Amino acid sequence: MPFDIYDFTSFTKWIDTSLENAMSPFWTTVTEMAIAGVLFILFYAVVGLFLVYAERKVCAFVQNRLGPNRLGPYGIFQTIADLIKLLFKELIPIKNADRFLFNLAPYIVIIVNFMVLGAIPYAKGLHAIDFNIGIFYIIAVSSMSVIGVLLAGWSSNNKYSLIGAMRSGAQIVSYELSVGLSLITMVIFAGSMQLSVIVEAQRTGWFIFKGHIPAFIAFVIYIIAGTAETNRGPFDLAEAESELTAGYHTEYSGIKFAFFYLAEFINMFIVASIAATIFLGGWMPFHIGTWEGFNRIMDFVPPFIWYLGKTFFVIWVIMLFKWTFPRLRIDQLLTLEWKYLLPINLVNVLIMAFIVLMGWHF
Amino acid sequence: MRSIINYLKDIFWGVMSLLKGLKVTASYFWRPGAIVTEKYPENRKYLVMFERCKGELIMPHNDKNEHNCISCGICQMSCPNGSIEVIPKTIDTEDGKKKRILDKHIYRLGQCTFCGLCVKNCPTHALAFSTKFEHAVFNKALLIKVLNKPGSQLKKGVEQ
Amino acid sequence: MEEKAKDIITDEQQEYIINIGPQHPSTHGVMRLVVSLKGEFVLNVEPHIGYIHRGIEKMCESLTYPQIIHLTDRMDYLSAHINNEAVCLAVEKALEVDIPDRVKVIRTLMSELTRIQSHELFWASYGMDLGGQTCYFYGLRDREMVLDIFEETTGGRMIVSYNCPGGVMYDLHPNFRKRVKEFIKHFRKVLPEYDDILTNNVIFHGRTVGIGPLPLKEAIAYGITGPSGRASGFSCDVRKHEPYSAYDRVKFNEVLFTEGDSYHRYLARVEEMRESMDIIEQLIDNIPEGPYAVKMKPVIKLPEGEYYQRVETARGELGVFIISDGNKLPYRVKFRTPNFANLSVLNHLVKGFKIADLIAIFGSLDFVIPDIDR
Amino acid sequence: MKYDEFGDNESLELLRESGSNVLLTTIDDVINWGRKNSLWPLTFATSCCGIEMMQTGAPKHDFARFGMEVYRASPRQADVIVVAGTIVKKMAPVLKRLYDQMSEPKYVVAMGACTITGGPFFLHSYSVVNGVDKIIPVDVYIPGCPPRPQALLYGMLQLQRLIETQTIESRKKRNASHNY
Repeated sequence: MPFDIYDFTSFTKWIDTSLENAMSPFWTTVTEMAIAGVLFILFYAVVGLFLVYAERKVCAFVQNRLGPNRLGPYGIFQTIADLIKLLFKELIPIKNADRFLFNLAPYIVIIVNFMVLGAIPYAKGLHAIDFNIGIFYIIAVSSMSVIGVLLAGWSSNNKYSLIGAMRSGAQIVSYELSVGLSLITMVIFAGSMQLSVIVEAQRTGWFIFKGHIPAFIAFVIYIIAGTAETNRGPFDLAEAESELTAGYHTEYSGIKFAFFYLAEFINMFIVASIAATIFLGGWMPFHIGTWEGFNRIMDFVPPFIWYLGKTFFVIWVIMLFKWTFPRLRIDQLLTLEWKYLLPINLVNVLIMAFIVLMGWHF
Repeated sequence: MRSIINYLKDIFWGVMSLLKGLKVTASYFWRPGAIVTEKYPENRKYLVMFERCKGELIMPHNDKNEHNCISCGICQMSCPNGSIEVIPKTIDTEDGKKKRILDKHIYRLGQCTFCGLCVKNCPTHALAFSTKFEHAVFNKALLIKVLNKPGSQLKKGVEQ
Repeated sequence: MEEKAKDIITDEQQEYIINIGPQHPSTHGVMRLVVSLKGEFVLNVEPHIGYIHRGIEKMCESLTYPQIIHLTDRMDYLSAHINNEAVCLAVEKALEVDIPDRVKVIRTLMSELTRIQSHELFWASYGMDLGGQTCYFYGLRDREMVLDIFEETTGGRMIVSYNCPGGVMYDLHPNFRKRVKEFIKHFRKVLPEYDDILTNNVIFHGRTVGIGPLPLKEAIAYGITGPSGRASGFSCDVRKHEPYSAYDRVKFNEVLFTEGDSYHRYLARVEEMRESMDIIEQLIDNIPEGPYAVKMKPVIKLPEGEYYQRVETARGELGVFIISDGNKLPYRVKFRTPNFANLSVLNHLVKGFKIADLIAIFGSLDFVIPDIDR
Repeated sequence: MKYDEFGDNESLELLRESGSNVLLTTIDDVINWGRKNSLWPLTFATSCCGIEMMQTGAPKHDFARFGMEVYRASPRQADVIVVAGTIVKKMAPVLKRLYDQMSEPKYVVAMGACTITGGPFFLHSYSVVNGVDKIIPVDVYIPGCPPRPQALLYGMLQLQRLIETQTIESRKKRNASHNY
């Protein structure tokens, strides 16, 4: 296969062996961790800033506006200006706030993001950790971000924040089910929880095409539940601006607020990249049956580009959700989960299991 | 059974209504022609304002730097919130008579509500509105203007 | 620690009291709502007004009649022209001036344009209150076209100050007809989009249908006028029942619903935009020729007596009550503003609903806070 | 827009002279670049001017081009408070508190006649504060009743120029000199 020229396995292997030759195994691990850490911090910052910019541009185009366009070409340095400003903004200590938890909350949100980012396959061999229970790990870790939100709301000594945090808690606890079940549908289909294996299994066709209707339903449910889990509109009850001013981060200012702000976007990126990995073939190029020429051309696009393209497509859809739909009410949010998504999801899992059992898939 | 059908119907129509909304927003996203934004600071060279637009009060002067004001004070009286102050002075004309002329026509831009009563009531059409709107200042005192200063705007369009 | 707990929990019933406002994105101005909550449920709402009380009624007593008009602009700034018209009509009624047909038609056209831009802003901000931010931009995008029409003719964008006792300040701009037709053509095209985005949206239905229902009897008892009252079936359109200006020569329907919930209050306004466009289309091609104002005396003095004139603003019935003692200044001016009356029903409507519904109900009543406080 | 095309350059020069530190200029330049290009306004509007402020955010004029479209409802996260509309005596303490709740650096723009002098309510009203600069320090005054959206944009450009002139030192000095 020609697209194996973009295989990163040998490259990472080479780094590993050359480091091992140079120093002891312990220091090798430390150095590798340091390299990965720095790379992820850079990746995090770039993606976060880009997504903030992208959202502002997307919403501008949806709303017949131009959006930021004065800093750099098409205003691409806008978010950098925002970051500089937020870095040098005053951090206000809140009276009667639980100082420790108040300061801790933004970091929890950020740390959780990093833990998930490490487990996502960006290209063949470009993978920080390749767990054999990758999906399980991602579900487990990503649901921890609610702790940050809850702490922020609780420790702020602000009534709006508290209501926002409680809402967020109820929301994430229930939508975690849908995310889990829709991913389980695909795990049944793929027969593995290891992300690299799942991606490899999509070499002959993406799961959303291979998996008949159940895969498509699972995809739709995953997108809805994923949007809810990231606290984005129309599920942004935790920070519902027209009701709770800014929800759980009402009292945060400066860089701590920026952490929440960035984390929201990275969460969206994570949700989208899991959707891309599991449903849309990850870094696998798009192939149509036996069209050799077409497939060959598709193969020359680097896998990282494929991965990012799919991810940004999903992100675009999620952004459109936010800019189109009105916000749900808290009870409607829970009704949607427990009355609609969950039953459909359970039936969907059964159907998928049946399909796999009968061997009806391609 | 009926309840299940209703349940599915609900979902179907719900999803359809959402897709309709998405169609509108997504179609605008792919149509840059629909963008209506005026680029203000860049376009100010060729920005044409409506001729009746009320930007600030001016006292048009003709090319000899004369204005029409006879300092009757009607504008000051008709102003509902005292943003105009007419300070007259008396001078001796050549034929020995005393004449009341305008010394200072003070206009407080920071207070004006652009109701147009002064322009409407002026018996000699000495006042008009200009379309200039760029007045933002750092110093509040600059918003108090003297309208009859020499070299102010040439007389044009006052006859209307 | 106990001290702290006392701050948060006010009494034994464990009511959770939050202040919505004075600065809050969904109060549309400076209004303070003291909301007692139990969980997410609203037990009681206490509106605190006066954060923008400017004493307009008192100020009117020291201003002449033409000067009062510029203050009424700033009362309900979204129906500025209609407010002006109310004062002018009252003064003209008192002086028994015969108003030329042209003025009547111009005033009607402007009033209906005002109504459209006000309802557009309602649509925009209601969408935003419920979290659909794009509505806000689409609504304001189309509103800008109306503002352009205003500015070309009157010189003001929103605060037009176009009326004066006896007529209007300037004649219509020659471009007026063309622009209005352009706008109506555009607006008829985008109204279905409004429906796609918000009116027919399933989430929007969930948020508004059956929320804050107001039965007809209570609507009358509280004196809820305007689209909010008509959504409950209260036929209160002054344009229909007591036609002023040129409303007696146009055909239009009074938009009436019976449900009276937030959704129908919203729908009444959207439908009214269509009706207003019908009215404009009937009048725009036959604006009578003639003078645009009657010559009035330089100092207007009303004969001694009491005068009342009511008009239909975008939010309901506005009454202007003038007591004159024959002087050039009025003795007393009282405005019966629609928003103040409509506010009284808020507590009654929101009891038992959730805090998110409070926003939906508050938005659907379409308040302009300076009109409440005056 | 070029420097000469702006009005009120004299006051700006005065402000520029009031605080300059040669050593810190590069850092200040970077910080000011960030600050001036990302002014997040507080959603605060009391009356008519608020509607024009909303209209400035609307597609036709688009605040977002300057990176100002991020309206924050929470004062902690806002950089500039555009006082749009009349401030009456009952509202004055609230406005003061909102200003205090904002985190440094914070800027104030007085938009409209009501906020500059009391505007239409200057002469006869008993309840209107005649100028918000009696309550909070104002950086830029935008006259108009209400100012058109372009005028607000122009005012914000003026504010950007003001931010350019400030240094960390001069902001400190400025804050110390205000006793409200």
